[in-house]
Amino acid sequence: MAVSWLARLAARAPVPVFPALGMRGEEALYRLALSPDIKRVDSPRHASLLLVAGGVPPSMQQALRRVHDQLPAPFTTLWYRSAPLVELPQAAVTTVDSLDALPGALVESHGRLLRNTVGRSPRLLPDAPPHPWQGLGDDGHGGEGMMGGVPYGRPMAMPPTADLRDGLALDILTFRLGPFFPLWPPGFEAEVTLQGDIIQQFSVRSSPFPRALAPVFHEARERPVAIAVLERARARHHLQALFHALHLAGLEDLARHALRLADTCPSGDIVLLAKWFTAFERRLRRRGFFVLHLPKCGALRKKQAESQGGFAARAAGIERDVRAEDDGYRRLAFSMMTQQAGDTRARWRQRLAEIAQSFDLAARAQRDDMHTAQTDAVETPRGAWHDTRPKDTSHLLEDLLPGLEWGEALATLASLELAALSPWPREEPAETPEEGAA
Amino acid sequence: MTLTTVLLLAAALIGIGIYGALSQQSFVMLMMGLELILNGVMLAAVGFWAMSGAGAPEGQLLTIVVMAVMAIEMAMGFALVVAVYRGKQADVTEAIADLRH
Amino acid sequence: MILDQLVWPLTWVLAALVLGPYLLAVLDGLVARSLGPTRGPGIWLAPLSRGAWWLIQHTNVTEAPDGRAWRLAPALYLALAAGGLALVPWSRTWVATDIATSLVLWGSIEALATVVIFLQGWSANTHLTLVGAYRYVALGLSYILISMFVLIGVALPAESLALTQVITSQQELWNVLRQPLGLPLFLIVGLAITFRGPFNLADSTDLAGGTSADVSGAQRLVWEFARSAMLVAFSGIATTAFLGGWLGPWLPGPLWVAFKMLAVLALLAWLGPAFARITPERCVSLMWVVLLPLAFVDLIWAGVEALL
Amino acid sequence: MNFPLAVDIAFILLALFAVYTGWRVFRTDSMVRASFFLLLSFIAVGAIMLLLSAMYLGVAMFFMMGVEMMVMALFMVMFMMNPAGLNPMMMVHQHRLAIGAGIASFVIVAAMALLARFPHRPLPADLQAVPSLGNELLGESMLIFESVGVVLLATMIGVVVLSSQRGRYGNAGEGSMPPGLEPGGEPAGMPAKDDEEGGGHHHCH
Repeated sequence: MAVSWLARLAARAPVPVFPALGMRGEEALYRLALSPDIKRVDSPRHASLLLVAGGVPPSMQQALRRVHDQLPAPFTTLWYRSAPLVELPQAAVTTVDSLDALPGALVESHGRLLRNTVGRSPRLLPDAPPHPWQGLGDDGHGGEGMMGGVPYGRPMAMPPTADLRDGLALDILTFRLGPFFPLWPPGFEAEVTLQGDIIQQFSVRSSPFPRALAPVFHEARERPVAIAVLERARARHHLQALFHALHLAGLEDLARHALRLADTCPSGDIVLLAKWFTAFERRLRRRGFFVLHLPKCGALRKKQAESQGGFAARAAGIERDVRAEDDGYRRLAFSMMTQQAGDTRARWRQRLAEIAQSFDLAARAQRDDMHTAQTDAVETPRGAWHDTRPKDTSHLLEDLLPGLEWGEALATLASLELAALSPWPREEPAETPEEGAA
Repeated sequence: MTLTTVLLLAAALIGIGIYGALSQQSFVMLMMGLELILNGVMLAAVGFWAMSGAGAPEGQLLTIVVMAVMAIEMAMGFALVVAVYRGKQADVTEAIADLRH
Repeated sequence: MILDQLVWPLTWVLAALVLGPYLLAVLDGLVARSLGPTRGPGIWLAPLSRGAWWLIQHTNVTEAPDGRAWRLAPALYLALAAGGLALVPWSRTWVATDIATSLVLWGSIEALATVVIFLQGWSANTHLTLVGAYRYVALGLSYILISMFVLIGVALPAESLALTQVITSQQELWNVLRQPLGLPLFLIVGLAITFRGPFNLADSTDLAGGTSADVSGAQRLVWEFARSAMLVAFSGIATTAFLGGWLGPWLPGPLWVAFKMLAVLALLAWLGPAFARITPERCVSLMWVVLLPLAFVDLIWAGVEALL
Repeated sequence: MNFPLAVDIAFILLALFAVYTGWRVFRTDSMVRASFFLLLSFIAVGAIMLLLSAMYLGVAMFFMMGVEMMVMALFMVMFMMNPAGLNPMMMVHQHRLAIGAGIASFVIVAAMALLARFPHRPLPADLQAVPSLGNELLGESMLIFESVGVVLLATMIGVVVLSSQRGRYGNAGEGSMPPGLEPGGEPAGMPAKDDEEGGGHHHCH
């Protein structure tokens, strides 16, 4: 009796969900973040629902199994546009294909999970150390000599490189994170070597999933499109990226605010939007997003910035923007903005300025119903798309991150867009297209 | 709790400390042995102060001085370890058997 | 005698230990509501339902943790918080732990908290928790120094290390006015030691929960509870050292203490989510370059004031 | 001097705890665990000091040792392999000698404790331990207190000099190499290939 009373009480709390994002699963994440019934958590240990959003390639299914097994019992799984793991029992699997039904389905699964015992997900992997070592070797430590053992398959930690900061070497710590680590781009996996919280080595094991853009960017390659729609989509993209950075900075309410602004981008009144955004930017500054949180490091060198393109290049002082060559934009008196420093803080200054600029351009373009003139190149939020789409540049990190503290490294990672551009546009929810141009 | 029992406890701590200081190979563990010896010394000092010294303030003073000595010992010890480690990449006592150059 | 020295003080300490974290959670809920829409079972029930969920969830295990230390760390942190609350004098006679050096004992609780937080992160034997633990140790020493200097400042006019004497020395003027730098510095240290808001570096989002990233179920409940209880103890000591403790007209002393503690908690709950998390490096600079010199100024101020 | 029974029981338990944890310091694989065992031993001794009504000293022991052992544990992690005790290992030398010396010193000190006669002069009933310590520190023994202060300051300066970046081989940040383990050998503990990026790019301060 007592248990059911406890369970009923627990069922009233927001549902703690750990999202494991597959290909094209971001939309689900944004929907979750805005739903007050759901609490998105960053560690699988803190969740009682595993949401797998988007397709998971077969090579990552083992990693997904490991994430699955990290959730503390009782827990269950929910699959959004994704094929469930075959070994999971039917009762522990809920599949959802509609974004609107997602929050409701999560709440319902959670309630069912707490009310009765059916639907609990079982462990998939055996609970045993990957490398047996006990009882082997000279002293039962799995090796020879005083310190030759490799318990759990890990050799004794020894500093392999010179310390990057003050010559005092802490024992190193090497581990792999990803591809479902929620603070990294989906699909990104890397092997990190830390000393204390300084990154010593960073090697990319798998690139992030290609990022899908709004359909209007793809249309712009085929025919002239309304500049207002294009700029609204650009602002939306940057605001959604800002959501991740603000979540990382611990400013949850502002992160949700950014997402709400992003959701009003496609169809909201553009003048109001611009006004809201100015107020929002002021709050960002006042609450220390720049001064307290954003590090002044992670600067791209000239060559790196050029290869990265887009806002990251402009933040490093490289004046390159396809929009400046477009007649439609010229008639709107488009002027390119740049920053000099090229570091994490400059990148966010640049992006926020570009959002404001997008709103301004969209407002004027909407008034005069302006269209783009050229179709052989389009400036996407990820960078210029000429003959080829922007490619994956996550290998930059191997050079950029060593020497940074962990927090600085994650802030730097969140300020960059490294994933390749997906050849297929994002599927838009029904309300988006065309309205804004009217 | 009598002076004798307090001193016996101090003796035990000092004995363990001496064992540790002599037997351990790594600098830091060696310092732990020294700290344990000083621990016993401080306890003995307070014991004397409380039961045989009629509350003479010098007894407490001695303990304060020993605490300061411990802090100094640890700071100097770590500084030496850092210096030696920088110079020779060694952190066990045998490795600096000839500490001349 | 027994009623005054044992029963009542202990009752208040236990009540503060249980109610304090709960009220802090409620205050947090109010602050969150003022910042954006939240839904759920209502402000008063939300902390309870969260707690119930933690109780239902199983405690997990990590690969080869230092089991005993891992299970003990949250309980030890809670014990330290309870020890801190026991030092708070509720009235002239209602003091659970009335020793001549209670101010120094509070200092040692702060120092031992560093050890316990390190243990929590280290003993899980996983990477992100360990990074959180390192971070806290690197920063914790500077927190302790600042709080020590500020507390020596309030001991000077009282000419005693006992918290009861500190309160009686505020008969004419509360320390918050006499030493205006003291309370702000102490509250910053309070936020830092319980890693909340801008100083949440040990359990931060960039570490997916830091020292508690791999803790679930009842163990997590105890950890979060202990963190809140530590902040409650902080507000109790802040009330005693700077806001005149039981002093105040009309109402009985214990109620005054409770009100002042609630006010401090409300201020801290509001300050917490107001700012972005500071980077560890800037935090070190802030502590050593700005706040520690300010703590010196506070101490010199208190010394000069005591001499005059 | 008569203590209440509860004090005697507390003393016995604390004494056993102090000895047990002190012994465990040298019996555990993990250096971090070792320093925390030492901390526990100190805390037990501090509590015994409180029982002996040395109010300031007992409490000072808690915070001094809390910080000291934390620093020690961190140094363990910095310099020792095997910080978390994952790999079992035994790092002792001259073991027999050490055991002998330990037992011998225990026997000698214990014999002194048992055989010597100390005057029985307990604390006066009206003694205020903390003010008396304060008056002594800042009165009669001011010189000692100040000397300790000066020595601590000198230590701080010495420590910074000893452990600072700029050593005999130049500034550590500018690529100075430690000497080889044997004369003319490869620099110790350094990677074979050097980092062509140089230092500037790694730092963002």
